[in-house]
Amino acid sequence: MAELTYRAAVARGIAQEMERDPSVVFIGEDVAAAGGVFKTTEGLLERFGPDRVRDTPISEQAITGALMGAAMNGLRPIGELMFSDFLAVCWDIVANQIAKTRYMTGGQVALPLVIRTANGGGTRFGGQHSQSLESWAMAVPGLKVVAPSTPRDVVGLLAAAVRDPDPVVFFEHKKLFATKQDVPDGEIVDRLGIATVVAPGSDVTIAALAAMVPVALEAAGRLSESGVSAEVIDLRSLVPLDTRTLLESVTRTGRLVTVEENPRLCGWGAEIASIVAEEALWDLDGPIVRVTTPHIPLPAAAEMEDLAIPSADRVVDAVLRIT
Amino acid sequence: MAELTYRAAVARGIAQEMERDPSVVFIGEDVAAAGGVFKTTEGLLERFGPDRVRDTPISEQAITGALMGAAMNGLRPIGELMFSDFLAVCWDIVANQIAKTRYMTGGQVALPLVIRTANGGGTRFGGQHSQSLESWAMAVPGLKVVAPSTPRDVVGLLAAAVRDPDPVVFFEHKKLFATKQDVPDGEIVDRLGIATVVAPGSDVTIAALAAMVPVALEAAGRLSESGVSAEVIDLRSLVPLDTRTLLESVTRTGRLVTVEENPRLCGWGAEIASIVAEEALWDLDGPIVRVTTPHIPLPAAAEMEDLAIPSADRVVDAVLRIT
Amino acid sequence: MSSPSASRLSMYRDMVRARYFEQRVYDLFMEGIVKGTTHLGLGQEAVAAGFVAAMRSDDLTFCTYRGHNHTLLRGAPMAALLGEMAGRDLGICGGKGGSMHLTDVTKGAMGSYAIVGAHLPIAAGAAWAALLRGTGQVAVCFFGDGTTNIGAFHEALNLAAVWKLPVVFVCENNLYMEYTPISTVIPVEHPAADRASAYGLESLLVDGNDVDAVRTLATEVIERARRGEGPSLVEAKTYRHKGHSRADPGKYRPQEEVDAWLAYDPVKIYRARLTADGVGIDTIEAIEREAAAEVDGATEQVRNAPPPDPGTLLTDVWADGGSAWRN
Amino acid sequence: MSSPSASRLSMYRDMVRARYFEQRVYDLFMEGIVKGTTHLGLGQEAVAAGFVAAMRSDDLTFCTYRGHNHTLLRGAPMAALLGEMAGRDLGICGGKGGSMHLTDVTKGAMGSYAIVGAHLPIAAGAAWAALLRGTGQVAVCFFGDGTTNIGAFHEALNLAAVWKLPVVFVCENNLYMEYTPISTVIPVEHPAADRASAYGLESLLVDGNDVDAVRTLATEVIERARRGEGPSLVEAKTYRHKGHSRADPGKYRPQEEVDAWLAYDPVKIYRARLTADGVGIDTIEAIEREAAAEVDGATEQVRNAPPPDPGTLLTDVWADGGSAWRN
Ligand SMILES: Cc1ncc(C[n+]2csc(CCOP(=O)(O)OP(=O)(O)O)c2C)c(N)n1
Ligand SMILES: Cc1ncc(C[n+]2csc(CCOP(=O)(O)OP(=O)(O)O)c2C)c(N)n1
Ligand SMILES: [Mg+2]
Ligand SMILES: [Mg+2]
Repeated sequence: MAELTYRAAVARGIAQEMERDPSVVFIGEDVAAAGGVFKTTEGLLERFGPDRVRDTPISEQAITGALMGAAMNGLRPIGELMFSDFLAVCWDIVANQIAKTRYMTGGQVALPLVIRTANGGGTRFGGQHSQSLESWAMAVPGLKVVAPSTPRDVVGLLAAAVRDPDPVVFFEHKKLFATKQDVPDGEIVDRLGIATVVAPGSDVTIAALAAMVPVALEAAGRLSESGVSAEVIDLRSLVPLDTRTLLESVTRTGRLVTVEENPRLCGWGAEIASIVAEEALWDLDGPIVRVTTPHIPLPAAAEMEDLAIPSADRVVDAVLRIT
Repeated sequence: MAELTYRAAVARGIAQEMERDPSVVFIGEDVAAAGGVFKTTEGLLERFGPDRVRDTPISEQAITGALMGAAMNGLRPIGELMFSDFLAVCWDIVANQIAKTRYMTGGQVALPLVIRTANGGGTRFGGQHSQSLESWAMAVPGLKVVAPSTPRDVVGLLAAAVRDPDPVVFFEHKKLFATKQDVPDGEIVDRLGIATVVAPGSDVTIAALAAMVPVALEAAGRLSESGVSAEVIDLRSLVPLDTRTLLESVTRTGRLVTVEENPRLCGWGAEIASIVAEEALWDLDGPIVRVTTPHIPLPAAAEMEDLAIPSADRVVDAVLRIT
Repeated sequence: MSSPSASRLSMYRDMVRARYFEQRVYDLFMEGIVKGTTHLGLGQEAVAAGFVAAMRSDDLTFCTYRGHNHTLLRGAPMAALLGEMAGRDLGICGGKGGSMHLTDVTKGAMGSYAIVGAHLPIAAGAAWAALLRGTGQVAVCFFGDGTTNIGAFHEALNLAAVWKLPVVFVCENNLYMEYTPISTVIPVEHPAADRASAYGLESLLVDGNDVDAVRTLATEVIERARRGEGPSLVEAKTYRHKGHSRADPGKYRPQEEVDAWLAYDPVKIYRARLTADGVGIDTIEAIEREAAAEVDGATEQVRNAPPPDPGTLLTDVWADGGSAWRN
Repeated sequence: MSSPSASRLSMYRDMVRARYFEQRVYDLFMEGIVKGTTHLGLGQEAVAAGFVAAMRSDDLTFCTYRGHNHTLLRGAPMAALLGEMAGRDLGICGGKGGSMHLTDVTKGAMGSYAIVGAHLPIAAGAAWAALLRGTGQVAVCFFGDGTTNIGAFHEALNLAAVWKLPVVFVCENNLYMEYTPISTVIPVEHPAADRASAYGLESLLVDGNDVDAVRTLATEVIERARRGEGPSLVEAKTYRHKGHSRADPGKYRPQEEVDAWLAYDPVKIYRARLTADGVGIDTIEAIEREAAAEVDGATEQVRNAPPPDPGTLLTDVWADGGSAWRN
């Protein structure tokens, strides 16, 4: 057991899998010699050599295309997109090629690959380097979508993603890189599609993801002071989605609040709300409330960005409105 | 008044606006000399000349980038993406540049441009030429999203899109190109953000878009034979979204079924369901049901594609389940 | 190269099989049996035939929606290809792909891609895996002249060149995008060959209607790639006999141009050359008869085949065989 | 070109203003006043200064996140630029853009773009509008060496060339992407110049640290574009004195390389050249004092400026001033 940052957990997770399986390779911009712009992949080049850990040109279509081709021909590649916003420059390869190929070939082609990417706001980088894009990936059939909130989960879910026989988009949250946690030694491997109840409660279910999990937990803490018992669920992966844990919780608490960092329209919170409104409507004791970033690009100025991204205050308000 | 196909309505709409405003120009692949692969833009080159109607290379990033730059410098350009699936190859320009620039520049830059694109399935083209991607655009703050269901609306909404001072993604449905309607002569201009009640009813609200509107209407017809009075709403635009018409209807009928052609997760139906579950929960007399394509890439074989895309049968079943 | 050989006859057989097959595809499209769309390579057969002849069976091909020929000649069963286009249960992708997505992984036909340019980086990736795994495979990636203007082309060529990947990029320059002449949308004469130097590569042009010439160059660049000397970019000049897709009559092309190219038909000229080189007409006609019979047989199989089982709608999104996104 | 002139002094003034400004930006970043990130063009000032000197005031510039210099030298107010980086209310974009998105449309500074390559097609589009509207404007688009490997570069160059657009693409080759030497990810020596021929363009290389040379070439290519003779692609070789961004110490660069380039500082060499050409030290020092005072003044303004009004969070998504997506 040793304290590990979320940042260092990335390299540990990759190393764990590269050590185990020689077909795991890793590429991206500035990831090898420089150890990544977020220093998440330091030491990997030294440990695994330039054949398996490699710097690429600034060519995200080539990077993701290479992942796909390599996965078709016997490797289990991991690629890094420096910022999740850059999914947009290779969205065809990700959404039209990687996601659809198994189905379109009638199951002939397997694509065991992982696209890791730094996601989310709070770093004052402005609208093109701060987006929370998990819901883009969730909307595309054929992609699995993972977004850990703790260092331990980074290792366990990354291992699960690498071992998964299907393509996984793995969102690492920039705001969490510096967070720390005691993480067990030795191999850690999770299963995808298992949400965690990170705080039990009985009055309301709060569903959150990645950097919104600590926000939800803070809100739950404050709510308990006001006598409201909030259950906080860390979804951990959006595809597969653990609707069982979610529905069990909501039918018990009768209330649901989702906390999404992404802009309002068509986020994962809407999907969850629609599932509950179809499958558990009669169990609801109050409206379903979605706390999201407003439907705006993310501003750069500190005060504005903080105002835009859901805060514990806004979560508390939302819960109090329906309890 | 003359009968007009949805296909011909496109050229009429473009011509109406080019005639009126010399700053309106039009570019795309095979759109000029050949009149478009769907023959939606025939005659425009002859009428407006090669400066204003122009064929491009196969370079969707250059096409959409050119629209943006031209809009920044005094034109009101219209561009065609041959299939909406190709939004993916220029998604950065559309979602990261065009959508965010007004906000990120503090309102300095106006982008009055229209991206027209052939959307949707039912043509046995397979998974990379059949997607319904309105919800991709809806999820991006800064884009307006329009999807007409009739020839008349093609003209009126296209005119509104061209005159709109903000960027609009205009989805033309391939399955509707051959449909016909009597359309008034002379100028037609609509406003964006106004849904239409295309069939009044009192027991359930069915919200639909584009090619799903005739499907919903067919379902409503059949339901009326079983004594169920369904109100069908053609949303016409997703951004701006006419929540007033929608909420008024749902509070009156007490039931909502959405009919989406896109795959299940994070579609516009989820957004609408979440709005209703937050703002009109106590008016509901039944669960909200979303009828969608399953969360799969679209298959090519005729029987499979027909099975995948929502049918009137499936809409009828959904309504009967909650009435 | 001028004396008849088994492999030259085999290339003739390949071209004839491709020719007859696609003529039938066209007829069946007009009849409504083949559905959706088709993009025929009629007139371009020599490129696929020449390259396939130069490949090892474990080499990999990547092609476009206009990839019937390439997939067939790599060895995919004709009935399964036709069945895919017709959306039948015996389709090579179970009816899920359609005419633009023919794939037969068992034959190294690693897919037909319908978004222009996308498969170039994918082919580079497969070559990268071959290099790392030391398999000695070469990836061959076919695409059109119009494809040289899209971003993915540029990124793939650069990556392949800088990583010295065993991949051969083959531009089939048939002078047109869909309906637009390539010369109107590109500022160089040779869309691929004039761009090779941007990636530190040699400019390589070949007569794409001369199957011997194609095979010679193909052998050279494939073996170069196999030896670890990196990628090549080949431009093969050719012409499609039909329109871009479906029932497109191709009216945007000058009649003299069409006539000239129809006269310079790769199948016809190779037949004449083989005959001149001493191959007996019987041998040639036997090949043709066999090909015709194969096409007839495949057609019958497809006509009698059922549509896909409705249950397969929800299979094969994931490796577990299903499509569940929730528990 | 060797005799001192008003415009040469003006270029020196521009370089000094840019230099002092960015040094202050760095200090304020370390102090936590400038937030998020910064990408300094320290050492690259001669490219912006030389090009701006050759432009008409209604010409348009497009630049990257490393675009402080270009935006400043087009005429954007220093305090508004610094205020934007600090996220203050007086920021040129009201705090919404941040350091990577400096824009001043009133000065023809049409934006700083943070996604590599995106602004090349956008610049082409602005040039297309200039051509159609007959305004005589030229668009000048600045970007880095690493950008020559991304798809948008290729598409923009091709479109601009085939449409003969009045746009000049300027590659500032500073030898590195972020931390990776460009030479390790590209198979040609000159990332831009060696690719010009792929678009039918002339190969143009210039010493990007020699502002006179830059201006001479800039004048030539801009006027060529203005005459309707189409686009150019210029490669200006230069070097950044600091790391890629923020507090990056740039340790991935060999010390001798850094030292050599620091010695070949564009500001220093131009100062020496002007002096040698007879410009009095008083004149030069006056320029430097003025620039320092301007920077100090802007700093004071920004230190005293409030954050943006919270109400502006929801403004300017749409032309109506607001952000409503529903009625
Ligand atoms: C990104 C993208 N843009 C446009 C299309 C539509 N499209 C399909 S084929 C084609 C022409 C391709 O021309 P070329 O590369 O010369 O290949 P050819 O069809 O001649 O074999 C176009 C524009 C597409 N499939 N993908
Ligand atoms: C599409 C995309 N990929 C990656 C990045 C991250 N990134 C920002 S700057 C940069 C290096 C750019 O290098 P170059 O073009 O040489 O410009 P320089 O920074 O040297 O001025 C990278 C990789 C990005 N912003 N956009
Ligand atoms: Mg072609
Ligand atoms: Mg650089």
